[in-house]
Amino acid sequence: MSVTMSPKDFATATPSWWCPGCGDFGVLSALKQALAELGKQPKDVAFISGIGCSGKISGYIHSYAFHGVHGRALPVATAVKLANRDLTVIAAGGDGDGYAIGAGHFVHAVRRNPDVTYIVMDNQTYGLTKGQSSPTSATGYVASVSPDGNPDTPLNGLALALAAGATFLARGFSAQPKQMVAMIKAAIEHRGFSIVEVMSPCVTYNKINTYAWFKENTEDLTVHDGYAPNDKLAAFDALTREGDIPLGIIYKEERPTFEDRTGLPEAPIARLDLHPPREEFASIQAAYR
Amino acid sequence: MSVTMSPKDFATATPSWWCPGCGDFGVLSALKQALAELGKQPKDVAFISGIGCSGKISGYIHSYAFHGVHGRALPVATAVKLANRDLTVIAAGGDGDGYAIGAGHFVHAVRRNPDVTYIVMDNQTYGLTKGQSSPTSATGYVASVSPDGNPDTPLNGLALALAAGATFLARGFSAQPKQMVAMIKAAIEHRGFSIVEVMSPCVTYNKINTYAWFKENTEDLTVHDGYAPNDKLAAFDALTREGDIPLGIIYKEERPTFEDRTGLPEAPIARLDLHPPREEFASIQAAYR
Amino acid sequence: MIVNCVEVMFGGQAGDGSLTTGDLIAGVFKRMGLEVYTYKDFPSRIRGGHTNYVIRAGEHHDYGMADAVDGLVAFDLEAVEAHIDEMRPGGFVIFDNTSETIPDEVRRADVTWYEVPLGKMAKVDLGLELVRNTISLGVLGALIGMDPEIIRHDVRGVYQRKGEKVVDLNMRAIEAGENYVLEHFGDRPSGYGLVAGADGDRLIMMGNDAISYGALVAGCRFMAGYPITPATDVLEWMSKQLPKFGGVVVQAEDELAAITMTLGAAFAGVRAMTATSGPGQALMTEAIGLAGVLEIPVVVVECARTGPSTGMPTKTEQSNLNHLIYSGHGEIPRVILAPGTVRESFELTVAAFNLAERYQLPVFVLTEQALCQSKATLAPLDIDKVKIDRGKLIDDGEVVFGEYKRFAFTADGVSPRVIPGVPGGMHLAPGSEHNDAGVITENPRNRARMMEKRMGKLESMRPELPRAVLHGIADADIGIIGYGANRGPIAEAVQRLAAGGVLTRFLQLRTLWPFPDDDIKEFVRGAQHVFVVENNYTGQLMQLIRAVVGPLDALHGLRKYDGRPFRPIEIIEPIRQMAEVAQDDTAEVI
Amino acid sequence: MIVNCVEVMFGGQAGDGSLTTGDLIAGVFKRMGLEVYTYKDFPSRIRGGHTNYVIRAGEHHDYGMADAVDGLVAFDLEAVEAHIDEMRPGGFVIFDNTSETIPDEVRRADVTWYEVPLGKMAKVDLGLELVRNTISLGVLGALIGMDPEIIRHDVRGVYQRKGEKVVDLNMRAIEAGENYVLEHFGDRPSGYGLVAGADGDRLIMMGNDAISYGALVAGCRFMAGYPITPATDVLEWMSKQLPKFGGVVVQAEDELAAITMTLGAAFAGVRAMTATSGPGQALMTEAIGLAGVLEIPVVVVECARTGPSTGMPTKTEQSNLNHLIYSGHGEIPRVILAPGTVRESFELTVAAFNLAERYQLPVFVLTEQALCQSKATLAPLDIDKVKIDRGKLIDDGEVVFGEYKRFAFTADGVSPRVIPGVPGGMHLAPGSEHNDAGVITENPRNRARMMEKRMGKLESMRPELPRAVLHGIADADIGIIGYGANRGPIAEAVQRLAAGGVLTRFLQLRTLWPFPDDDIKEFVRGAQHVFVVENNYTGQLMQLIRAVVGPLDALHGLRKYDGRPFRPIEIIEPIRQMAEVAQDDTAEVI
Ligand SMILES: Cc1ncc(C[n+]2csc(CCOP(=O)(O)OP(=O)(O)O)c2C)c(N)n1
Ligand SMILES: Cc1ncc(C[n+]2csc(CCOP(=O)(O)OP(=O)(O)O)c2C)c(N)n1
Ligand code: SF4
Ligand code: SF4
Ligand SMILES: [Mg+2]
Ligand SMILES: [Mg+2]
Repeated sequence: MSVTMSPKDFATATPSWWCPGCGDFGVLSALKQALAELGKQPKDVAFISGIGCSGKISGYIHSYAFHGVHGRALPVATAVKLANRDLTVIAAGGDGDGYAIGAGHFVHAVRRNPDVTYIVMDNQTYGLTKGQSSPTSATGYVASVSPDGNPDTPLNGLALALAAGATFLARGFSAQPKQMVAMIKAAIEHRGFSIVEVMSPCVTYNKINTYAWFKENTEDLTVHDGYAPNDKLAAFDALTREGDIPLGIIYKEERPTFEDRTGLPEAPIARLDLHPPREEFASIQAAYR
Repeated sequence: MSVTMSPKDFATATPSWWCPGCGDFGVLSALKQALAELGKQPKDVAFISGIGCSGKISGYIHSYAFHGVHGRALPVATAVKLANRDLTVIAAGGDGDGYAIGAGHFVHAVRRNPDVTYIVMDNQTYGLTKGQSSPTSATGYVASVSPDGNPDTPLNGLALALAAGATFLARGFSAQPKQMVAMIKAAIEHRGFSIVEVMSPCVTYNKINTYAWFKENTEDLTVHDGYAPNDKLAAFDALTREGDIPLGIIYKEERPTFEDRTGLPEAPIARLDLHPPREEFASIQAAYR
Repeated sequence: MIVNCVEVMFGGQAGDGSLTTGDLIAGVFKRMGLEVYTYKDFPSRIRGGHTNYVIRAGEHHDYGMADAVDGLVAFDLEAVEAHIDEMRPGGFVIFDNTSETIPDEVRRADVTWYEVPLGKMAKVDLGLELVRNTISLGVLGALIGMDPEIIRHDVRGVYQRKGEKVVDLNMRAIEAGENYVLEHFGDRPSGYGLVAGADGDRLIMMGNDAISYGALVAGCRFMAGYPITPATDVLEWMSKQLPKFGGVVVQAEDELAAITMTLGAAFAGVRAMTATSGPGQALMTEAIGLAGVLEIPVVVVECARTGPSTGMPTKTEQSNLNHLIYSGHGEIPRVILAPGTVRESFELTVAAFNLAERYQLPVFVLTEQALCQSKATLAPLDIDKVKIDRGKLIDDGEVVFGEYKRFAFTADGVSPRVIPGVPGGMHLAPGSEHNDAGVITENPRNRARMMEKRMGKLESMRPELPRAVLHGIADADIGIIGYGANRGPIAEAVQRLAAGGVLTRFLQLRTLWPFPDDDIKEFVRGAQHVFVVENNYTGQLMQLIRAVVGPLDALHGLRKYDGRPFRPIEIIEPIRQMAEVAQDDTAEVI
Repeated sequence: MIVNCVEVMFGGQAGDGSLTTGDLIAGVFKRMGLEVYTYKDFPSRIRGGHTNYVIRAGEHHDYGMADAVDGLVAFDLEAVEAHIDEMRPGGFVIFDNTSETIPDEVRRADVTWYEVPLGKMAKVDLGLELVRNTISLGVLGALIGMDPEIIRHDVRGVYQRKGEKVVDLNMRAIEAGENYVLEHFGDRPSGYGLVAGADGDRLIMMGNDAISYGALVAGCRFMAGYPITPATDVLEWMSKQLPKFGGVVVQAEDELAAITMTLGAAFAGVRAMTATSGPGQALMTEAIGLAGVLEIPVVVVECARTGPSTGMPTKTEQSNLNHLIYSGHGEIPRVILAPGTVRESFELTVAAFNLAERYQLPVFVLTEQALCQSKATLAPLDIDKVKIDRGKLIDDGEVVFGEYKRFAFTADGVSPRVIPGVPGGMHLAPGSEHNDAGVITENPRNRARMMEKRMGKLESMRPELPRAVLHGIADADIGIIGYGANRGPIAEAVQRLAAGGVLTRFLQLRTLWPFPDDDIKEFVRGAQHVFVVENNYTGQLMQLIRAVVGPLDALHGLRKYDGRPFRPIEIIEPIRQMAEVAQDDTAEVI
C-alpha cells in the first residue's frame, strides 16, 4: 500500500527558533516536500543533526530525530543506518558543524559511502554563536573574532568530498525551492552517501553572502550544455575554477555502500532475535578449552 | 657565518624502537640529510610528531622535539610556527595519525598554509597497534579487525589536500633516498604548508604493500615529460587516475602564509618584551569608564 | 519609602534591542554614582524567544541579584507572565500595551502597573518601531529618578556613529517617555529616589572583559579558541587587542585544535591560553593530560554553563568543577582558580599565568555565565601591581647540551625550561613516560619518581596560591562555603542575616585545586553548622569538603540547578530557619 | 622441597616469539590440571625491547603474580639484569649463553643457574634460530616436570597449520631441550614436582576475551572502536564473531566517531558498545554526557593503562576511575562495574548491558591491563544463566503519537523508549534540556525536574547493582578494600596473613558507581584499620571512601604507580607490620 503524503505530515508543532528570513526555512520546506513526494513516512525517517542554527532543523521535521553534539552528526547517522537499513537516514548541519569540527568525520563518511543523505546548510558563518568566520567564510570576512578580516582561504567542501571519493554531490540555493526539492529527492534515492550543500543565507550576521549576492554569484551547472555529472575531473574543474558558484547535481557515481561492504544482513539488526541457538555460543567457548 | 652541517649533527643517542627493515629508517636518514644540506641547526628546528611507530621519529632527530597526542601534530606545529617564525617547523606522523584521527586538522592546516613541512609516513596500516587497516589500506586488506578484508575505499590524502588548497604536494618512497632528500629540501624551502607523503613499508604487518610492491606500482611523475607541478587539474588527474602511484613533486603554488595573513610581526612573538608602555594598557581600561 | 537601590528587569524577545538598552541603563546608573550588577537571561537563539536583562543598582556593591525585581519593563505579555512571581510586593511594571492586555489573573494587586503604548508611540509618533526601547528608558528614568542628562549623554554616545538624525530621534524618544509619565502618572510616583552619588573613577566591566584584560597585562600573546557561549567574549576581546601588542589569536577548527595549539605556542615560549565552556572543555580532556606530563604552562579559561551536553547554553551552573579536577586518564598536577568578582577575574587571571609558568602546568580559571557575562562596577584596576614571573624559564643565552635536562629532578619538582632556539637545549618532550632528559623509558623506578616529581608540585606551590577570603563574623557559629558567582548573594546574605541577628561567616574559596584542605578544616572547626552553597545537583564542592572533614551531620548542601543564579533570600531563608531550630544547640562540631 | 606451584618468567626481546611460547606454557599447565594466571609485560614497540611473560601455575586459583619469580627463562643478559632481583631465593635461571655471559655481580648465589646454548642449538643443530623458544620449553619442562606428552600435543596444535615439517622441527627442538637437561643437569634437579591434576572441563581466557564473549551473549550486535592498547583485543574479537551473528563492527576514524556511532546504533535499537583505553576514553568525554542526557543505553569498556597522556601504553594502572565518575561538564547518571576475575569480566559485562537498557544510561566496564590482557583458568561459563532484560523498550507494535512521551516522568526515572520505525513514536532526542516530550525548553522548573528524573535513576537502580564480595574472616579487625586486578593479590594476602595469624577481611568492590556507600560504611564499622589498595598515585578510591566515612586515621592507602601490578607480599608486609604495632590497640574506629 502506497500512502500519499503531504509536507504537512512532516511538520512538528514546535515553533522554529530561526530569525525571520533565515535561509534555513527554505531548506526545511524543501526537505518536507521531498520526503512527501518520495512517499516516506515519519516513522521510517531518522533525522540526525549537528549543533548550530541549522542543527535545530531536526526539531522541525516530524520523524525520529536526534540532535546530538557539535560536529558528530555523521558518525551517528552512519551507525543508525547500519543498525536499521530500513530507515531513511538524513543528516543535516551547518558549515561549521560539518567542515570545521566535523571535517574528519565528513571525509570518512564520504569514504565509507553509507546510504545516508547529508545536507550542509552553508551560511558562510557561525550563526548560533553570533557570526564568527566559518571554514567557508570568504577571506577578509569581518567578524567579531576576525576584526581585521578572516585570514583563511575558504574551504571547498564539495571538492574535498570529491577527492575523498564522494558518490553524490549537489549544491542548491535556499531561495530556489524547486531545484532543491529535486536535488534532495535524487540524493535520498541515491544508493550511497549523498551530499547536498545548500547556500542558506544568514540574514542576521552575514552581510556579504546575502540572497542578492547568491543570485548574482551562482549559476546552474546545466546551463552549460553537455555537463554530465559523471566525470570526476570535470566535476573537480567545475568546483574549483574561478567564477560563479555552480548549482545542481555536480557528480554521481555508483559504488557499493558501506552496509553492503560490511556484509550486513538484509533485515535490520535492530530487530535481530538476540537468542540464537545456544550451540553457536557454546562452540566459541570450546575454543578456549 | 654559514656552518657546514652533517646528518650526524641531527642524530640522537637514543636507539630506535623500529623493527629492522622498517621503511621509517629511510625517512629518518633522508630527513637528516636534507636538514644538513640546508645548513639548518638543531637548535632552530622544531620537530613535532604524532603517535605511532612513525611518530617515534621525533625521538631520533636531534632538535627541539615534541611527541604529543595521537592526531594533533599539525595544530601544535602551526602554533609553534606562529610563536616563533625563526624556527624551521617540521611535523611528521603516520597515515592513521594524519588521515584518520587527524583528518580534520590536516584539512585545516592545508587551508591555513602555515610555513610548516608535514611528512606523512604512509605504511597503509596502523603499525604500532599491530597492523589494523588505516585510511590508506587497500580495500580487502586483511587485518585483525577486518578479518574479512577492509571494507573501506582507501583515502587519497594528497588529493584531499589539493582540494583543500594545498600549496606544496610531493610523494616519495622510502627506498629512494635521493629523491626523498630533494623533495624534503624543496618542501622545507617552500614558503607555506608543504606535504611530503612517503611510502614507508611496514615490514612486520603489511604483507601487501611491500618494498617490492612499491617498486612495481609507483612511477616517477617526471618520466611523463611535460608534467609541470603547477596545474591543479593535472595534479588532480595525476593523483586520482587509475594506474601507478605517482612519485615526485606533484603540485606547487604560491599563496600568502598563515603567519603573513594573521599580520604577525617579523620577530618571534616568543621573544616579545611583555612590558609595553603602560599607557597602552591604561587606554584599554579607559574604554570601560 | 524612598530607596536608593533598585533592581530593574528588561524583558522582551531576543534580538529586539534589550541588550543595548540594558547596557545603557547600567551605564547611567554607574555614572550616577551607584554600584551596578547585571545579569543576562537570554535564550540560546538569535532572535525571538523570551529574554531578560536584569540591572541592579544601589549604594552597596553586592555583586548579584536582589531577592526580587523592583521594576519590570515588559515589552510583551510573555515577559509579564514569566516574571510576575519574581516581583517584590510594592514594585511596578511598565507594560507595552500597544497590542496586548494584562489578564486579570496575572495582574497582581500589590504591584503598580504603568501601561504605556510604547510600540504605538514609537511607530506612530516617532515613525520607527525600534525606538520603543529608548522611549521605555524615558519612562523608566522619569519613574525612578534616573538623571535625565546622563541618560541623554549616554544615549547620544551609543547612537552617535549612526548620525545626528538617529541621535535626534532617540532624544525625542526619551522625551516622549518622560512626558508620558508626567502626563499620566505624575512626577516620580514609583517611590524610588535614586540619588546621584560621586562617581569617582570607576569602571563597568563584564567578568570576561576582566579575564581578557588580565591575560593581556599578564603577558599572554597567543590565544587559540573555538567559539562557544559564554566564552566567545574572551576570544573576541583578544582578537581585537592581541595583534596590537604583537600577539596573535587563532580561531581553531575545534577545541582539540585550540588546546593543542595553545600547548604548541607555550612549548615555543609564548604565554598562551584558550577559553571555552563545558562541551569544549570536555573535548580538551586528552590534551590537558599532555600539558601535565610535558610540564607545559597553559592557562585555560572555563566559562561554565548549564550541562550536561548542550544543556542550556546561555544559562549558569557550577557543574564543571569535578571535570576540571578529575577528568583525564592518569594523574597530573593542575590548578583551578575561581574568581568571585570582576576584579578577582582580573587578578586571578594574572595569578594563573604566573602559577602556570612557575610550576609548569595547566591552570584553569573557572568562571560561570552569571559572573563572566555579568557587568559590574569597580574601581580602576592597578596594572602597576601586576608582576610577571616566568619562573625557571631559559629563553636567552645558552645551556650545555648533555648537561641540561629538561625534566631534571629538583626539590620543588620544577625543572629549568628552555624554549626552542636556545643553543644546547635540544630535547624530546614526549607524552610517554620519560626520564629526566626526556628519553622515553618504562623503567618502574623512574616512573614512580617522575610521578612524585610532577605531583609534588601541587604541594610545593601551596604558599603561593590565592587564599580563600573570609567574610562576615570570624567566630560565628554558622559557616557558609562557596565560590564564584555565589560570592555576591552569599556575602549579601551574611550582612542581612547579621542585621537580623543571625551571625554567620563565609569562606569564599578562590583556589579550588589543589584543594585548600587546611583552610577548610580551620573554617569548619568550631562551626555549629556549615552550609555549602553551589549551583549543581550532586554537590561537587560538598563532596570535596566531606573527603576532608568527613560526612558531618552539620554539613548542609544548599543547591540550585535550574540554570539560574541564587537570589540572596534563597540563602538567607534556609539559614535563618536552621538558626531558629538550632538555637539551643551549642555543641561544637569538631 | 617439592612444590606443586611455580611462577615462570619468560624474558627476551619483543617480537621474538615469547608471546607464543608463554601461551603454550600456560596451556600445558592448564591441561595438566593446574590453575594458571599470566601477566604480560611488553614494551610499547613491535620488535626489540625487553619483554617478559609471567606464567603462574598451582593448585590454587590466585589470580595474580606470586611474591617472586621461581624460574626465569632468560634469552639475553638484559632479561637477567632486569629481573634477577625479583627471583625467589632457591629459584633458578635458564640462560641462553650462546653469545653472552653472566657477569659475577649479577650471578646471585642463592639461585641455580642453568646455562644452555639455546641459540646455538637452534641455529647449528636444528638449522632455525626461531626454534630456540621451543628448545627452552623442553628445558623448562624437563627441569620442573611438565608433562612431556602435553607439551608435544600443544606444540603440535600451534604449528600444525604451518605443515608437518615445521611440526617435526619443533618436536626435535623439545627433545633437544629435554636431552640437554638430562645430559648436563640430571633428572629434574630444580625441586619442582608439578603433579598433573584432573583437568575437568576448564577454559583459559584473557579478561578481554571474557568481556567480548559476555557482550556477544548479552546481545551486543554493534560495536564501533578505534585501536588502542590494551583494548584492541575486544575490537578484534568482536570483528571476528559479530558478523556471524548478524551484527557489525566498525573501525572508526577516531574515538569521537566510535562513541557517537555507538550512540547512534543504540538510539536505533541495537545493543551497542565500544571499548577503549585512557586516551580514547578522554576523547569520548563529551559524547558520554550526550548519552546521559538522551538516556541512551551504551556499554563502554575501559581497559585502563598507565597514564597520563601516552604514559606507558602497555602497562597497568587504576588511574581512570575518577575520569569515569567525574568527567564531563554537567551531571549525568552513569554506572561503573569493575570485574576482578576473568569470570567476572564475563558476568559483569552481561550485567552492564542489562543495566544500560533497564536504566537507559552509559555503563562502563572498567578493567585494566593486568586483568584484561592476562589469561586465567576458569570453569566453563554458564550461558544458560544469561538473561537479556531490555527494560522499557518498545521495539514492536505501536504507540499513540501525542500521548507517547519519550522522556516521561516516572517513579523510577526510566521512561518507555521506542526505537525508530515504531509507528507513533516520533520525537526529538535533543542534547539540550527538554521536556518530557523531547521539546527543547529552558524553563527552570522543568530543568530541575529533569535533573531529578535523570539523576534519580542512580538511586532506583541500587538493588540491582552487582554487590561487593566479602573475602576472608567476616569479623576481622583489619579490613582491606580494593577492586579489579588487585582482587587476586589481595585475596591471596588475606589467606596468607591468616595462615600467619593475622586475620583480615577484604571487600572487593564490583560496582564502583553509584558508589556503594552503605557497603563501605558497614564494612568499615568495627574495623581497627582499613587498607585501601589501588594502583594509582592520588588514592582515587581512598578519596571516595573518605567522603563516605570521613578522613579517619585508621584508613591507610596502599598504592603502587610504577605501571606494575601488586605482588601479594607488597600487601602482606605493610599489613603484618601494622598488625604487630597495633596489637594492643583494640578500640573500634566507628
Ligand atoms: C564542542 C562545541 N564547541 C562549540 C560549540 C558552540 N557552537 C554552537 S553552534 C556553533 C557553530 C555554528 O555554526 P554552523 O555549524 O555553521 O551552524 P549555523 O549556526 O551557522 O547554522 C558553535 C561553535 C558547541 N556547541 N560545542
Ligand atoms: C587517542 C588515541 N587513540 C588510539 C591510540 C592508539 N594508537 C597508537 S598509534 C595508533 C595508530 C598508528 O598508526 P599510524 O598513525 O599509521 O602510525 P604507524 O604506527 O603505522 O607508523 C593508534 C591507533 C592512541 N595512542 N591515542
Ligand atoms: S542567526 Fe543567521 S543562521 Fe541563525 S537563525 Fe538567524 S539568520 Fe538564520
Ligand atoms: S611495526 Fe611496521 S611500521 Fe612499526 S616499526 Fe615495525 S615495520 Fe615499522
Ligand atoms: Mg553556518
Ligand atoms: Mg601507519
